Amino acid sequence: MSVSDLSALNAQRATPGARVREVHDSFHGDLLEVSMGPHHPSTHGVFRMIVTLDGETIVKLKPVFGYLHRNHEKLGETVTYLGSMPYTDRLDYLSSMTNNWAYALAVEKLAGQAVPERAEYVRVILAELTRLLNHTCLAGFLMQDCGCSGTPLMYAFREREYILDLFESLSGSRMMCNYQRFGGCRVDPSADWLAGAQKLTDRYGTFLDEFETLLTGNEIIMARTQGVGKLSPELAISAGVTGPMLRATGVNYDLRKVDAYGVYPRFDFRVPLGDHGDVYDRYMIRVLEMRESIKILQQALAGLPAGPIMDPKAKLRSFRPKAGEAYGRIEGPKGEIGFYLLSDGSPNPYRYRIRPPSFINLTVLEDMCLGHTVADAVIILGSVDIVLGEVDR
Amino acid sequence: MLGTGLLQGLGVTAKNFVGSFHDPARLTTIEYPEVKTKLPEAYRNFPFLVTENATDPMGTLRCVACQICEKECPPQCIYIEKSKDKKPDATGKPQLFPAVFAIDTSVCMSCQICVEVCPFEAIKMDQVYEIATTDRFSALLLNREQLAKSNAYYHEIHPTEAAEVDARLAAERKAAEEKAAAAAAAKAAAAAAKASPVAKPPLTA
Amino acid sequence: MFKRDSEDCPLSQEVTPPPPAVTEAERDELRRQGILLTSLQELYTWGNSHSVWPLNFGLACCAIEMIAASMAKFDIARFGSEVFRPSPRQADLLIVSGTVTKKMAPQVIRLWNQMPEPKYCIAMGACAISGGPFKQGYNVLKGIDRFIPVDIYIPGCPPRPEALLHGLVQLQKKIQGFKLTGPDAPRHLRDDQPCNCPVPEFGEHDLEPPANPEVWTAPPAIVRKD
Amino acid sequence: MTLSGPLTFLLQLPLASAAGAADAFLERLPLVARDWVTSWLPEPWRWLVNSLLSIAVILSVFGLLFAYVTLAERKILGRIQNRPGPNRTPIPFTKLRFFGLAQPFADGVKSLTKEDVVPRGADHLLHFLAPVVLLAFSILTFAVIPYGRHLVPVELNAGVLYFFAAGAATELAVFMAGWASRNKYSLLAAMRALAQLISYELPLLLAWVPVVLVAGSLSTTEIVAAQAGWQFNVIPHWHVFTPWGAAGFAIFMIAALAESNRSPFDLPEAESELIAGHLTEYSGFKYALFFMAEYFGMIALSGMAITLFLGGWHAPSPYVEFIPSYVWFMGKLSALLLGFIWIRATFPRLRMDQLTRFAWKFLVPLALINLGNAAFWSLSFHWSGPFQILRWLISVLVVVGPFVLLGRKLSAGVAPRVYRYAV
Amino acid sequence: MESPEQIRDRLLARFPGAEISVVTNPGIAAQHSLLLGAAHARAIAEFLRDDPTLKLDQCSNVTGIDWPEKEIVETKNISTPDPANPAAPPKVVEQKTKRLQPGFLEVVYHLYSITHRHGPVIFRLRTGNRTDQATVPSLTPVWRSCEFQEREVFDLFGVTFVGHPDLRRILMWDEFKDHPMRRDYVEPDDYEWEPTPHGAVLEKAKAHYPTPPAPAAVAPVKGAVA
Repeated sequence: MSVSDLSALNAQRATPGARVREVHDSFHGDLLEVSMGPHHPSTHGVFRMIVTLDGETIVKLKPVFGYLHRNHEKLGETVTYLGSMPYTDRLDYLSSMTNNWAYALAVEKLAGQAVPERAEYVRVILAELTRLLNHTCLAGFLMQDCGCSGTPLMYAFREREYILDLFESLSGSRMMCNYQRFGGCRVDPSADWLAGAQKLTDRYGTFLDEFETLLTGNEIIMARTQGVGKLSPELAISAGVTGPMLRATGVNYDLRKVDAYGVYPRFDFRVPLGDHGDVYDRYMIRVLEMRESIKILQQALAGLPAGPIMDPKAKLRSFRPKAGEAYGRIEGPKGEIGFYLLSDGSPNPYRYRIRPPSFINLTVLEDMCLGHTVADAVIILGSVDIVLGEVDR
Repeated sequence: MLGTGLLQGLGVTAKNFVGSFHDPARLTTIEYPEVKTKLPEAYRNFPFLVTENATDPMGTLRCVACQICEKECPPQCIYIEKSKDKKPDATGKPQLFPAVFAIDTSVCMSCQICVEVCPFEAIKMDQVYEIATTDRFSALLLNREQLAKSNAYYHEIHPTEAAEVDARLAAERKAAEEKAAAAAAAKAAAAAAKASPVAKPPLTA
Repeated sequence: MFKRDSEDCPLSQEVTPPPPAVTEAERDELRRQGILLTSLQELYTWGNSHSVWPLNFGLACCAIEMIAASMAKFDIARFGSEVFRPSPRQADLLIVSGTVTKKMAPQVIRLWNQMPEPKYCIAMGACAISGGPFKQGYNVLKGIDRFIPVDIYIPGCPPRPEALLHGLVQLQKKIQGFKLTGPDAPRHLRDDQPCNCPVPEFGEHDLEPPANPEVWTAPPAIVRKD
Repeated sequence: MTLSGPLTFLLQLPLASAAGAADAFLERLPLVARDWVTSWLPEPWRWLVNSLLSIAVILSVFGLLFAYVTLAERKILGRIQNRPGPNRTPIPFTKLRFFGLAQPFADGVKSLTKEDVVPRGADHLLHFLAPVVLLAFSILTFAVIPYGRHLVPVELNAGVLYFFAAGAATELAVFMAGWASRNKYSLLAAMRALAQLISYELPLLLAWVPVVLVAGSLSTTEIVAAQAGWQFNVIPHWHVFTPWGAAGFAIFMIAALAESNRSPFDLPEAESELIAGHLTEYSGFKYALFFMAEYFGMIALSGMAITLFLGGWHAPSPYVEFIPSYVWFMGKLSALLLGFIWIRATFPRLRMDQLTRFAWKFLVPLALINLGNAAFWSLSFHWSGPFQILRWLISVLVVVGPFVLLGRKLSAGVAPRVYRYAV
Repeated sequence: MESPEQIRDRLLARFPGAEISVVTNPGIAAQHSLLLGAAHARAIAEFLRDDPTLKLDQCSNVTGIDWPEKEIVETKNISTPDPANPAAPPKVVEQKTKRLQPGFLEVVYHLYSITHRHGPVIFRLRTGNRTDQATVPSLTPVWRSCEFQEREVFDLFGVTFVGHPDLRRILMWDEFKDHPMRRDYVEPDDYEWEPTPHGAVLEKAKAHYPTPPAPAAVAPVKGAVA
């Protein structure tokens, strides 16, 4: 590929995004095509980008997917509704609780299943813990991409272990919780567990303070991330970007407020918004969201009502919803995670579709990376917060 | 001023470095092979079959080979063959038992759905995780003999849950006994009634 | 049919003769040399077993637990293995941590071929062993051992980080049992064992070929009735 | 050859320690040991054996230091990250763990026995030469550093110049490695390395010119000698305790971080961007050589920083002078290496353009101003009384003023942000 | 928000002659959808996006659904009055008609409005059949978020999106020929050692091992792959 192809390349680009400076002189040589991934230390798994470079500046970036395409949707058609629940754990394997919830919500919509109040509260507690976990780990991974020698990631994983201990003692598994059921949750959290959650919630702010001292004010991180990978709100909306990435561009759209699912309307929390839509904003929005999550957790733990955890009418075996379709979505840590289910009245769904937030957020990856360097592409990808299990499904 | 953020960062790492020598919250490592994490009661890894009695594991399996778990298992890693004959279970009722019960742990996803759907409390989750092996085929396919573990072991790993299960089973057993006793009494009464010429003949032959 | 990836270590296509059996005389000779050889052997296995550098390579869910194993709570560094090398050229251990899809399999095999001997492979988690819960998927490889030799299998979905550490200890034990000569020698010290695995090609419906018969042998079939 | 030589030496030992600090027994111990060994040999061979012995000692001491710096790095990094680091590797043939002190040797044995892979398309000769050249030049720099009062391997008039000339040659080796590997990542890394090393060569050189200006010599021993003595028996006369010296030391250390490819300037081997950079295609012992050379470079630059700014082997206080000078040198060296490790554990990496901008727009102007500052300092050496205070004030101002102004310019547009909330 | 019927009526007024109908959802969720004809789909999509009261600026989800052709057996009771005896009750004949419902592929779009915070509005596009007319107009120029999702539907279902800027396979490799999410997709037979077979896998197992080998006499099968 030669330099003169650049203008053609820019012309081809269908959507408005960053355009690359066109140079037509003999000083700039040929373009270099580098395949980053599927084995690359900072593609967060097996993602692959084919990057065309002018020097170190990216003039073209094509993501290649499918290296972790595990056929979730096909398998979802061959197992029962209940059988798909453990598979949802393995979608976004950092936040299995919210995947569970999104799937349970879609099935409950499909079958008209009611959920007891206590279960709704427990779901909120677990979803917010998951949000803490996911955002903390993301900040660690992002800093790893920035070139920290593991220290922020270690601190993030130290805290992750505390949250995982909670998940494990409640659901029995560290990552693959398989905890929520249609019409409630599987086990009732004990008083000890709730005390543990309370202790963690009280302590988490202190950890965040220390974490932010290490990272947020760091001049190198600010220099690396501010003004890098800018995303305009118009493009973000058109490209279906959701979650913290959308809010970093300044669009006020949080499904917890918009859809008001579960018992979220009962809690008092704010939605942080960014103004620049760059990597730093995406990182900071997540940090600020964690602080709001702590507030939600405090309120949910204080207001947890007594009562059953499962709807007594809920069926576990031989669950056959009426024919019809339903789309249910929640605000996962990475964005809008939705499930589209089409039932033909049999025990297995006729069509089981996952709306993966990080896959759709990647639509704008090229637009964000153009004109930046390889080093920036790595942190832009990091700031999108992808988990390949969900991107490729 | 330029550099203050960097110095603060150095302060945080220094605090952790010094803290690792005196503060257990800053040295969180578990020296694994010597020290082991205390597993929570709920922890699950692979399923096992509960037997009433450790001395005769095959004779006292709770499993009646109803094959519900086999059907519900999402990755289809359970294989059961029913026995031809019946054996008396704990209540003395003749039941089928699994002639073959195999779980392929190289496929199992530890989802616990088999435990949830089992109506007989016969399959439970084990907590053994040190099972790395050099042999994929025979070592990872668990058969009936390898899967059977005693109820005492179940009590050891999941004490609260096992106590609940035992209480429930005892209640069911009691109810069944009472029902049986009632049925026997009714039968006796019916027999007595049959004996008396005045009474109507019983409806059931 | 096979695409040769690298000629660093050419794959002997012709049938290689089995290693010559050690004669009694040679055995005696070995015994006489014993002390030097065994101490050399012990030094070699000591160095190799306590400096296992894994490849910084994660595939799926298990990769997170692999990362967790290298983090503060479990700290794989205690075993000298926290040096996760990003380049396969400097790595000793390939931890196949997660589902290997058919699209990914050629790259994994390529990575394996790019690693210098002596190298080891751990199949971590159900998916890497057999395809696990995704076994019936159309894009999922039924176990990485169809293409590359695996030293240790760690079942679990995902295995706890301790289970990975346990697997690593097992691997260290295996390395410590290596002999430098004779039929018990590890793969890279023998001529009859391929050190490069052919990379399959993408076919119209499946990988071609779907398994490497030099590496993978199915056990006797278990035939079920019903 | 008779036995008399060694014996007389041994008899002289207690007498030697009776003299001043310069002749203390421990201070002279390395010399004594060397002379004891060479006294067994005929006269004409002595100079050769003498130099061979110095080489052997330097290589073994610094080889061992390299091994334990890697272990210390892993352990300190671990401690900073709330974990103990390598601690289980036993001593060979035993089961004694001994805090994992054998770990670097296990890595060494492993690296030695590892297969050496040369990619098919690589330039075989250059691929082989690169680590050798790098290591050779790194070792050459050890020749002129004064390790102790009597321990200078080679006395050169222009020792400092020699040091930096030899050090600059390592850039070539890094480029050779990147070019010869025939790998796109390696090539990108080689380009980065060249740009980075050349950019930082300038502030590195400009940072030590004031020292030469003030000390009036290019010889390392004389620079160390110029830093002898204490103000009021408390503050040593080290260059770092002057305003220009402190600034020069800071610039020197930052440039040294970049020259030795350490975080936050480890762009050529940026793991998260370029796999392993120019090392991507190196395996086995060649990789170990690279690794070794980089640590040697780091140690040598720290040694030079000690010589130039931290008073060389001088003790910090007259009351602890009884501790031999080479111990002080090693102590200072360890402290600087600890700093390298600490910085690595904390900071993320800069981007290429920021890295060069930092060198050209921040460090180079600061170093140039600092040169003027040093000139002023040496011209005003006779100021006394209140003028002494004025001298300090001016000098500090000349350091701090440009730092603040240039720093503000450098970090323009980069600041913490305030976020709004939607309720 | 307007109901699908209201939207349909407005659309019909705006685009006379367009094929628009409401597909009712019999389920409890009652998320009804609009079925659009291919001819006006692009214009309608733009209208939905730009209409000030709807302002459906986010296309959240694009789903493919495969409806293979199926045989529908309709039972009709035809009462024929007896011509001979008109007074008698008419003779009821049960007539079964077999009808082959043609198969088609369907693409479902879920739209939301971020500006007005409402949704979802669901609409469907259908292809003519499942083979040569498997095309629908691409809506990527309207909503950027359709770009990868439409590629995914193309890859897995084989729906060709006319007007898509970069229609390539996205999840499977380029050489792959099948469309695995279609309901009649047959996986390549890469049966291996299956100790716990069920259903289709059991059939495969039987096909691979028609006669159960005697456990003792069985030799390791080299790479039991088709």
